[in-house]
Amino acid sequence: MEYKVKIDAFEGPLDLLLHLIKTLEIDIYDIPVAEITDQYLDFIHNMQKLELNVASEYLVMAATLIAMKSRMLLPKPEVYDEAADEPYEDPEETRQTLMQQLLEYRQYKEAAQSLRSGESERLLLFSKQPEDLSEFEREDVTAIPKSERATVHDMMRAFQRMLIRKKLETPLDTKIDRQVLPIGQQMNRVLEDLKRARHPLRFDLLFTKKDRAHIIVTFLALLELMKKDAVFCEQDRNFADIFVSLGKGAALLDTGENAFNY
Amino acid sequence: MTPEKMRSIIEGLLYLTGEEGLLLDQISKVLSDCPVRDITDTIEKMKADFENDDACGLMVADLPNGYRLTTKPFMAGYAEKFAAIPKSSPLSQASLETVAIVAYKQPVSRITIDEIRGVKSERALQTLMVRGLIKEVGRAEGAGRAILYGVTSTFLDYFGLHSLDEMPPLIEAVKQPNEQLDAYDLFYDKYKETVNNL
Amino acid sequence: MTPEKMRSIIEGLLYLTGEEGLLLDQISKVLSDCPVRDITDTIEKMKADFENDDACGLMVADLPNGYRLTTKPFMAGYAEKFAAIPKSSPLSQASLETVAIVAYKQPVSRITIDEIRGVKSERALQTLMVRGLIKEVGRAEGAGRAILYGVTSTFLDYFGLHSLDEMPPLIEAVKQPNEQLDAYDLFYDKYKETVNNL
Repeated sequence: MEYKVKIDAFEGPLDLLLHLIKTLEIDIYDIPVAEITDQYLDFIHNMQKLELNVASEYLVMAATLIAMKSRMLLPKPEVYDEAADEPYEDPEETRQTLMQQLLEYRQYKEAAQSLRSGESERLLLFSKQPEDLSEFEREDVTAIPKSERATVHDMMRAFQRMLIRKKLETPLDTKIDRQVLPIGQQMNRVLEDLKRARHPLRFDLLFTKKDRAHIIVTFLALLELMKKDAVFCEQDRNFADIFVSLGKGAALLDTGENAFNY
Repeated sequence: MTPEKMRSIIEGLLYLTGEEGLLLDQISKVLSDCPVRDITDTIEKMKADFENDDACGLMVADLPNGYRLTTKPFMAGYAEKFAAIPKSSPLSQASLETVAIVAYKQPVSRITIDEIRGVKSERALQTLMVRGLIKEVGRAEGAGRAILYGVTSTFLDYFGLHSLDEMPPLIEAVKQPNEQLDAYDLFYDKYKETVNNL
Repeated sequence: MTPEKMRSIIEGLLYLTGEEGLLLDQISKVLSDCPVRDITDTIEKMKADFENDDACGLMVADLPNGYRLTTKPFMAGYAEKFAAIPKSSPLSQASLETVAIVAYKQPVSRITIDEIRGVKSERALQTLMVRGLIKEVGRAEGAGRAILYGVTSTFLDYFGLHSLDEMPPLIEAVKQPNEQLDAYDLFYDKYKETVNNL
């Protein structure tokens, strides 16, 4: 199986399992524990090799799968020892539970998909602000039942929307702002820094400014360079410093002024 | 009142209320001497006329129990620069899954959502609260008195739904146990009840 | 571009900008490949069509160097009737914005509020006064001796607050919600997209 998809493309271990079930054309009502466990672990190992941070939820699921797989290889005990530290867990039950969990998750995932299409359609429709007709309104606010009153939350929301609206009132300026730091330019800068240094640079040294846009763009630039094999990252062990080096692809990369038109 | 006059008044009201939208109920209060049936007929006619007229940039969109005047979808590119109402970026996948679970299972606690998704959903819940798509609807019994969440009417509007009934039914009720089916029915009843209270 | 398409875009933009109106200049920026002459012709045609169509409740009014979509004069009475309907969400967006600003910045003058909101707030202030949510708390020093507004105890009661201290701190209120979370989500989605393409 190819690892075109990375762990961050998944919403969690259940999502990853559903993906495996789909690509391996497994019957979700009859999951082959050994096979799915192997594939799952394989996936996680590869992610770790790629030095992508694998969240703890994925590891917990890995442990559950391994436990289930190994119990299935063992004969069922004839007498259950209720007093044992770890009471016997019937692997078949675990398998059923997992199946139900996957089925339940899958139906919400499908529901989410249909919401997504509703959202996309709705996001294309625009309206004006309502006219202020309040001078015609006559009401005693305190007579309004509590359930029908605006809340502090409503007020904060109105306030937020106002701030965003004001920002949007100068849309052309905002657009120019956004272009100040194109990813392509930042990719060039990272490459130049590395070439000038002639040795690997510590990951955090590449982030020269502390503002959010700069950090995000630099990070995306690094990802892009990794994808193009122009740089690679190394880390000796967990939590150690990450070092970025020039890769094979660096020489082939066109670093002309407009090379990266993002 | 002539049908033309009725139509012109409705159009005017739709214009005035803009983003907020106009409830059928409000229209019939303003047009107190017109049968509701005539009002809805007029609006349906208006909808069709707007849609079929290429020289018209507006359309009438449905709301739960009401209507809203919006620009046509093709206008989106032009509209973004001028709309006074900020358009938010689409929800992340995490938020989307979370709000789907809230919509079907409300009232529901964070822990239940975490269990279904197999990952923590705190951040997604926070985003959904801020966007006004979900709200606290109560507290669970028992020790933690966990917060229970439900969807808001903004939720319906955001996803272009008229009511929760329009959400696709969750059919994949797990094979076998009867128990589960009962639970499903029970949940469905509860959900209907919540829907009606929206 | 067909004349129909041009007209539909102009109509859409006029709708979105509402009472504020739209400068001819802005229109020709959007329709950069259309001669200004065609644009003004289209609008003049639109004006005449709206006026002659009894089923249309809107009209195009002239502004200095621009246009504005507004309801026809006969609509005033119906607008009034509409506004008089008691609403379940009683405070408009405008009023909520204004009362939030008063609560945070009191004592505050109308001019300061106008500046913060970017639009006139006179009517909203009037509404809030009538409803007893704000009151005059003094006069500014200097020439105009502008009226200064503050919130009342009715305000606290209405929003279920014991004291103003319970309002979320302004800095958080400004920074926190939508923007930051959305920026995060947006970044995350972009990142995911990049990762998926790896």
